[in-house]
Amino acid sequence: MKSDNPFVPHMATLREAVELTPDVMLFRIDLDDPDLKPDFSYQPGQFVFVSAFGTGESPFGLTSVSYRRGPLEVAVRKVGTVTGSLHELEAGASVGVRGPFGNHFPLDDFRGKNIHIIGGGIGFAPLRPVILTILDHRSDYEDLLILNGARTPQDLVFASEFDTWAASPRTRLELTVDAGDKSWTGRVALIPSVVRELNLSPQNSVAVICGPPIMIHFTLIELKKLGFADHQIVTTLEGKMKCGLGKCARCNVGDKYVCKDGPVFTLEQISTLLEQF
Amino acid sequence: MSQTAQIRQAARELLQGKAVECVIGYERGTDGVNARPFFAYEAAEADRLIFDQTCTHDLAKYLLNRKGKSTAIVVKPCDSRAINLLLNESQIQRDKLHIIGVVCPGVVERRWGTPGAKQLNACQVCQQHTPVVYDTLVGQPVSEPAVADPYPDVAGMEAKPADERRTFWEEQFSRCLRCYACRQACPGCYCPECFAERLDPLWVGIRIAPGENEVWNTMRAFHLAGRCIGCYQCEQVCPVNIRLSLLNRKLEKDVLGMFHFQAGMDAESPPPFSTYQKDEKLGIGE
Amino acid sequence: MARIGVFICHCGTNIAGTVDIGRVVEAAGQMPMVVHAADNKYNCSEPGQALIRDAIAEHRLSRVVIAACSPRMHENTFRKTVAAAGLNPYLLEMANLREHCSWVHSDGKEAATTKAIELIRMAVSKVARHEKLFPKQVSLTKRALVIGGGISGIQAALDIANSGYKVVLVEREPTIGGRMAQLDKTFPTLDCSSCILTPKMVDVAQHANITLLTSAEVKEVKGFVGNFEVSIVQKARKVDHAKCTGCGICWQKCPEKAPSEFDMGLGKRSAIYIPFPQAVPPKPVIDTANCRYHKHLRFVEEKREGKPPPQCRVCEKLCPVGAIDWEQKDEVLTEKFGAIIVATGYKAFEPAVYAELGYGKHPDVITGLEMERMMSASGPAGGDVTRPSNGEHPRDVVFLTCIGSRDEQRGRTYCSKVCCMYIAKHAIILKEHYPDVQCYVFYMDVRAVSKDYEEFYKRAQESGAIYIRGKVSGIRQEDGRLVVRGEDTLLGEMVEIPADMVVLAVGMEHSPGSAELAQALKVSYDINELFIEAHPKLRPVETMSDGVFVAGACVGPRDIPESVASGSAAAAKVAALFSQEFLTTDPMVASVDQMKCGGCLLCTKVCPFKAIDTQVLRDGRTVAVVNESLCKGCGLCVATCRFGAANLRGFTQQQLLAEVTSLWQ
Amino acid sequence: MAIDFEPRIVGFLCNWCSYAGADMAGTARICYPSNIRVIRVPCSARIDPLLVVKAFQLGADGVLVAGCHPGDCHYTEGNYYSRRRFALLYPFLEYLGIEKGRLRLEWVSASEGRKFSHVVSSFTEGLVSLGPREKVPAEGALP
Amino acid sequence: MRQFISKQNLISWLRQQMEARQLVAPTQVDDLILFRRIDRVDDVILQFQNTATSPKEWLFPKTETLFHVERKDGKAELIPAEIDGETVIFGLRPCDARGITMLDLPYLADPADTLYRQHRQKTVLVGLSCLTACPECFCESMGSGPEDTAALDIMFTEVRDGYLVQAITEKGRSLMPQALLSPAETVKPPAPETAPVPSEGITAKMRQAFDGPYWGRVADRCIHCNVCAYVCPTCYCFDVRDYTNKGSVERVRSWESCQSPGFTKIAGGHDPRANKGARMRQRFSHKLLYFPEQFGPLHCVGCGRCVRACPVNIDIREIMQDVQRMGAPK
Repeated sequence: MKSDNPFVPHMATLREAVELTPDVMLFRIDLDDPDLKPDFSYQPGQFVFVSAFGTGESPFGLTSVSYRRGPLEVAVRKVGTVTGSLHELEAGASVGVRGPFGNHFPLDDFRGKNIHIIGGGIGFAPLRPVILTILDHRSDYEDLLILNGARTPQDLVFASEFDTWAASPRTRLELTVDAGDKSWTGRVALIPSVVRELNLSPQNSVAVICGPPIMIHFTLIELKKLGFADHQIVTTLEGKMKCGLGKCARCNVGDKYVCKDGPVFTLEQISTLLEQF
Repeated sequence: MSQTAQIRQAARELLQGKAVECVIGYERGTDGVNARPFFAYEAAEADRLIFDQTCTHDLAKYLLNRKGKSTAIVVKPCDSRAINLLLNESQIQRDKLHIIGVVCPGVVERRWGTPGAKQLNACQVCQQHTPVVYDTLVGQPVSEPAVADPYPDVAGMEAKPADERRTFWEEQFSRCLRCYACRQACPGCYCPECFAERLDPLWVGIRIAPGENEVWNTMRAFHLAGRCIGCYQCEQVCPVNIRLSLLNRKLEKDVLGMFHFQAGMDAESPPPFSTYQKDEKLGIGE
Repeated sequence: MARIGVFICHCGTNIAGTVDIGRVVEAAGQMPMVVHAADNKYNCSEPGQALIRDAIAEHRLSRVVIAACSPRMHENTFRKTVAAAGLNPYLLEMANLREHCSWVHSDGKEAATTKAIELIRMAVSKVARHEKLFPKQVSLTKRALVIGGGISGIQAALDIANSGYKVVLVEREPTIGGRMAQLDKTFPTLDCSSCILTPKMVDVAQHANITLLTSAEVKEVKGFVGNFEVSIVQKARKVDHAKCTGCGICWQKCPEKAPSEFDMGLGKRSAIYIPFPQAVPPKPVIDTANCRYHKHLRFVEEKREGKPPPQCRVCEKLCPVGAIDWEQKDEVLTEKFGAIIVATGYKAFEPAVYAELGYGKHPDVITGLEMERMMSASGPAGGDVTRPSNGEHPRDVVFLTCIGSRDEQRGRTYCSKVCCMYIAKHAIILKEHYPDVQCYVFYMDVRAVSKDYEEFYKRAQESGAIYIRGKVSGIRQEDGRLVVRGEDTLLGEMVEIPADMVVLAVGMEHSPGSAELAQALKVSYDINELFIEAHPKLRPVETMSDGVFVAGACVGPRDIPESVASGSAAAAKVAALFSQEFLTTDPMVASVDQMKCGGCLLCTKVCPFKAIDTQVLRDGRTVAVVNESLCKGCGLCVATCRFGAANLRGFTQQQLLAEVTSLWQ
Repeated sequence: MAIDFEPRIVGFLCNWCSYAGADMAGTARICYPSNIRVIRVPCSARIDPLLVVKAFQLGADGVLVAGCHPGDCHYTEGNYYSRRRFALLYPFLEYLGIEKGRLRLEWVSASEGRKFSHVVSSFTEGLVSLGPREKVPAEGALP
Repeated sequence: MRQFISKQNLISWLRQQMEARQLVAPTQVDDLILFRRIDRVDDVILQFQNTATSPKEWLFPKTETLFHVERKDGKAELIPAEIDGETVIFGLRPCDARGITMLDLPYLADPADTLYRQHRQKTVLVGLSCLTACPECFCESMGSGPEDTAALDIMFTEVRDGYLVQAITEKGRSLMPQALLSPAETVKPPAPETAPVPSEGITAKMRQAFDGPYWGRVADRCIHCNVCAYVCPTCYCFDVRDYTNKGSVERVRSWESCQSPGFTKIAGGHDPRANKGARMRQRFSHKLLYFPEQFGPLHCVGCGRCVRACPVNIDIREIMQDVQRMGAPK
């Protein structure tokens, strides 16, 4: 049934649930309404609310890109009741989708620049559409650096795509973990120190960061030291959300709503916010 | 010297001597009639402190926000029991605390803008007019009156037939907005996550409706069994006047009757659910 | 992703005869998350189990409900079944369709079927919230600590050592041997106590697996079963036992004498001494309270007026190996143990509270233990029983029983068990030694309940001892003798018996410091400061604190055979514990969510197993933390925890709530 | 009162005594009414009063809590604590209008199959005569 | 044109309304006066200052189903909730009616909150102007006043033996049968004056006062009881979760308050606004800064309920005075 009630989600079906890490699942979701699909376009950085009926709904950044016309993809880490219920679902299950909401990464502004993608843990997931967009339109952008970090090697998301990314032209993939294991031969370091070590150049560059608050905090410090200006740093803010419409007055940081004005902000914008999170 | 003057003097000395960072007491509120809580951080602020029969708040609740910080606090006898409760439950440190105990003749129901005329129900049957724990005592200890029936309200409710009681509580609980003001005001409510807000297990559903409200109110009271110190804060803050004291006092009465225990009279006695007597007769399972 | 399989057992006709299995299978198949529901003639049979294993594979089941008999019957069977199919064994739940349904509702097929479906629904709801659980393996130190070197501790230490494990035996006195070493003869066989005890003491000293620490006490106990860390205070002896050869010159030449504790003050010993000739280790200690040199040192130190006493130091001068070490201090040793046996024994009741009996006032009123020392051939009197007042042999000896026992007012409520028998022994031996002695025994009841005890008591009577049933109301001195006044309740009249000696059959009491030790060990003790065993009948040498065992009279009055038996029993328990490579802990135990813990610490107070400790987090909060090795999974902490921080694996709040909720779905 | 009223009883039974006692009733084929739904817990001390309150909210007509006899607790003292907890909850629920007779605490040992059956029978009878609980509507109309 | 209705006719009119639709009006509940559904006209209270809680719950219920989830053949289907039946709310004080315009701003802004819109469309708002001012009221400083007719369909003003009637909207006029009315002969009584509060320029001042120790000091005594938000006619925060009962699932929205301890805590435990002062500031910033910047008016109508209800006397009037006095930050 169609409804103009903005709280009533679109019905959708879970096509596939793929285990990305021991506690992160990638859900591929098809909207049920065939008429809706052509209009359902979205940009990297936007998010949707996904409903697990019986528990509730939570917002998740989309990890797919709209122009590929595939199913909607979200990466869900099991942290609470909604994510717990979603993890219990089997392919074929009914879910609800509301959205897309929020602003997006300013990919137009990224054209012709070197892009540094820095993501930690599940925070790397919403950066994937940025990577895909750049790789699919490779000539529009200069060098691409992808830095993906996690607590352990098992916690690195999208590991199956690393080879493809690393083999792409003018693309460098760096992986790091907080704690390695027997099979891990790569870096064991925290993301901020990797940023320092890689000595990223601010020249004609933007840095796109997403991850846990503490990681963002220290990575920003390193980037500033390397000479990145506030407008060259793009990140996302997280806030508890209930509506996605700027109505429930919950996700605001000062006078800005994360759900409407965000979640993507440049550091320049963040520094003008009234509240500091 | 009036109680207000004594409190001011004690507070001034404590703040001047840097014995404490802060004195929690009462000052006059914006209606010019009622008291409101006041945190004095400097000796100069001591003169804002007051004490009179409008000082209804149980300030002990604020100590939960000042863990580890040296604090002086003005307490009435019932509030002093809250301090013992919190000490017993390892929530606060006695050595960080300077307790200014006030001998209390009873306080009045809070009414905005006009001096309250009616003493709180609890005060009418109060048997503790001198604080049970203090460092500075303000006022002269009084001999405690013998109260023949400290629980007339509870007895009245008990005497009603079951269906009448049920109807009464159904109506009361149906009013509940689940704003949780009762919890927020209670010195004994300090769970890091209240069971009512827990999502897993989900004890109380999101609907603000009688069935869910009943679970909330029943278990809120039961979690205070043997712990409620009778400060009446819950009932006073309830925006829809639910008779929460009738719940708490029923449990208080039964705890006293069954286990001979009153919460907060000292900081050491084991609370009723943390001890037992092997051969006690409790009228159940016998 | 929960893919639940439900297997409904016919149990022949046991279930199928009453419950409509077809309907149950159909209903189960409709339940949420159930992807497979099937019935089985006998789930527990090997073919039945094979069907379950196959279905788990075929339907990729992630959780299993077995609807069959009581889980008390077959839960373990089916855990193994699902484990064999590659599932975590704890992802199983049973619905009890037999004991709780078909067998008790055979009169109503319809109702039984409805109930069976609901029981399965509850199990399905619960199993959906099961989590994988893993028993933990904890390494263990295969080394035992025995506290107390009496006969019980000696026996335990020897048995453990003989099983091939290392033992440390801690005794607070300078020698092991305990109370038994003080006894003359033992009832009912009358063999000489030290003759049977001292060889065992020597065995202890010589056993390669036993480390003996005398003059030592347990101070602090940390850790838990398999991994205790115990601090032991080795008290300063002022004699270097590594050098000392036990030649005896020092204690023979020491000029200062003091009452001998071992002889109950009846004899004297020197200030540097061994408690008795057969002491183990046979090396002396200096009693600094009485040592002349120490008196001198104290005099100087306290800057007292007058002339200081002489610095004797005779022992030091005479010691051929230079073993005297005035600088020796108390030392704390911290050692790791896997198990602890408490065998701290008893002390004799102090009879002074019975003022009417005049103990301490009339020299000829003595205790049973004093009589033992008097009778002992190696005792201060060489076995010659004489009246302390005048050194003459007594003619009339009166024994009073139940001194300190069976007396709620002034003594202990319990019967001390051994007094009746040692009095009989005294009476028999006295009569043998001194045929003209007349023994009288005032008694309440004669309790002679072990093998050969009744006969032994008869023998005492036959030897001429006169048993008078009744209590004594007073003893007075008259013409250099004692007159014992009491009531003969059988005759119903007052009697007065003139006596040369009165022996008080004092009972047994906890040894001093029992409560402190119990607290350190986290073992419960009763109002009499006696240790409480885990179960009085079925687990008599275990305690509620895992890895801590009890032997001998620290649990309650015991005679020598019982003490020896319990020592061996405790040793067997330790050996069984040590025979494992690892300790495997049951995963169905409690846990505390530190984020939710408000730190009221009530759980730490109520836990019957003292399995909850506290921990200070980095943010400064103090929270409860469960020691999984000690937790027994009762769940008391869960109901106690208002915060909802404590939970019990296998019976979580979520699981139980799901069961309740499923009834109204 | 409707004759065919079938009360719904939630029974929390401790594993070591009362659950075993219920098993014993089964083994001995002692019939009792089928109204009880048993939830196994390790010890009566495990039972959070919240579970009982929740059962009543959902619509239980009666709740039975059964454990080892005092002194017989498998965990030595759990049931002493549950006795206190339920001794207090019992009059409190009555005060809230949940009649006496809807919550029962019983001590049933592993050998007392007959007692268990008797407890369930008499409890069920008592609930039948009390009739269905007038449930607090979960939905709740607006005031 | 003002008309007159006798008290008797007003009662009959209320009875007609009660029979035709749901009538909500102030009524006595124990010692409180609350807006409740009226089953007996006699229960309607005509003489009162104002109700303990605001009438917003009749348009923005404290708990409301957004949609039901029906399961068919393993597939879920959503049945959106609809508001059926009309309601008349009688006895709204002008400030509370003004409060409804505050709810309108976020909820009717595109995309409109459908349920709220339905409530709004199916509800007739009947006001009762104030003849005396509550001591804690400051409506006139907040753009309302004793005779403010914002959001109202009909306004009654009590005079001798009856009421002056002012049908403001078409909806109101259609509901007011002329037969019950007569021309007004009595003059309108003078409106009471309310105590002034310095609201002028408060938004700019709030921005200046944002940082600094002030909010922490005020928050010291705040117990985060949420009562202010629950009695407020303009607060509109809510929580949304699914509610399962006896197997049926629905998505439910219930009131919540920005002062509640877990309001901004996200799954995983992080709470960006865990600080008491920041939480306190959020309430007043929303009322006096964010809302006016987003929608225009201050988010307060000066009804004074929070002033009266706050157990620790956190008084928005005092806060506005303090903020006005505060200089620009360093």
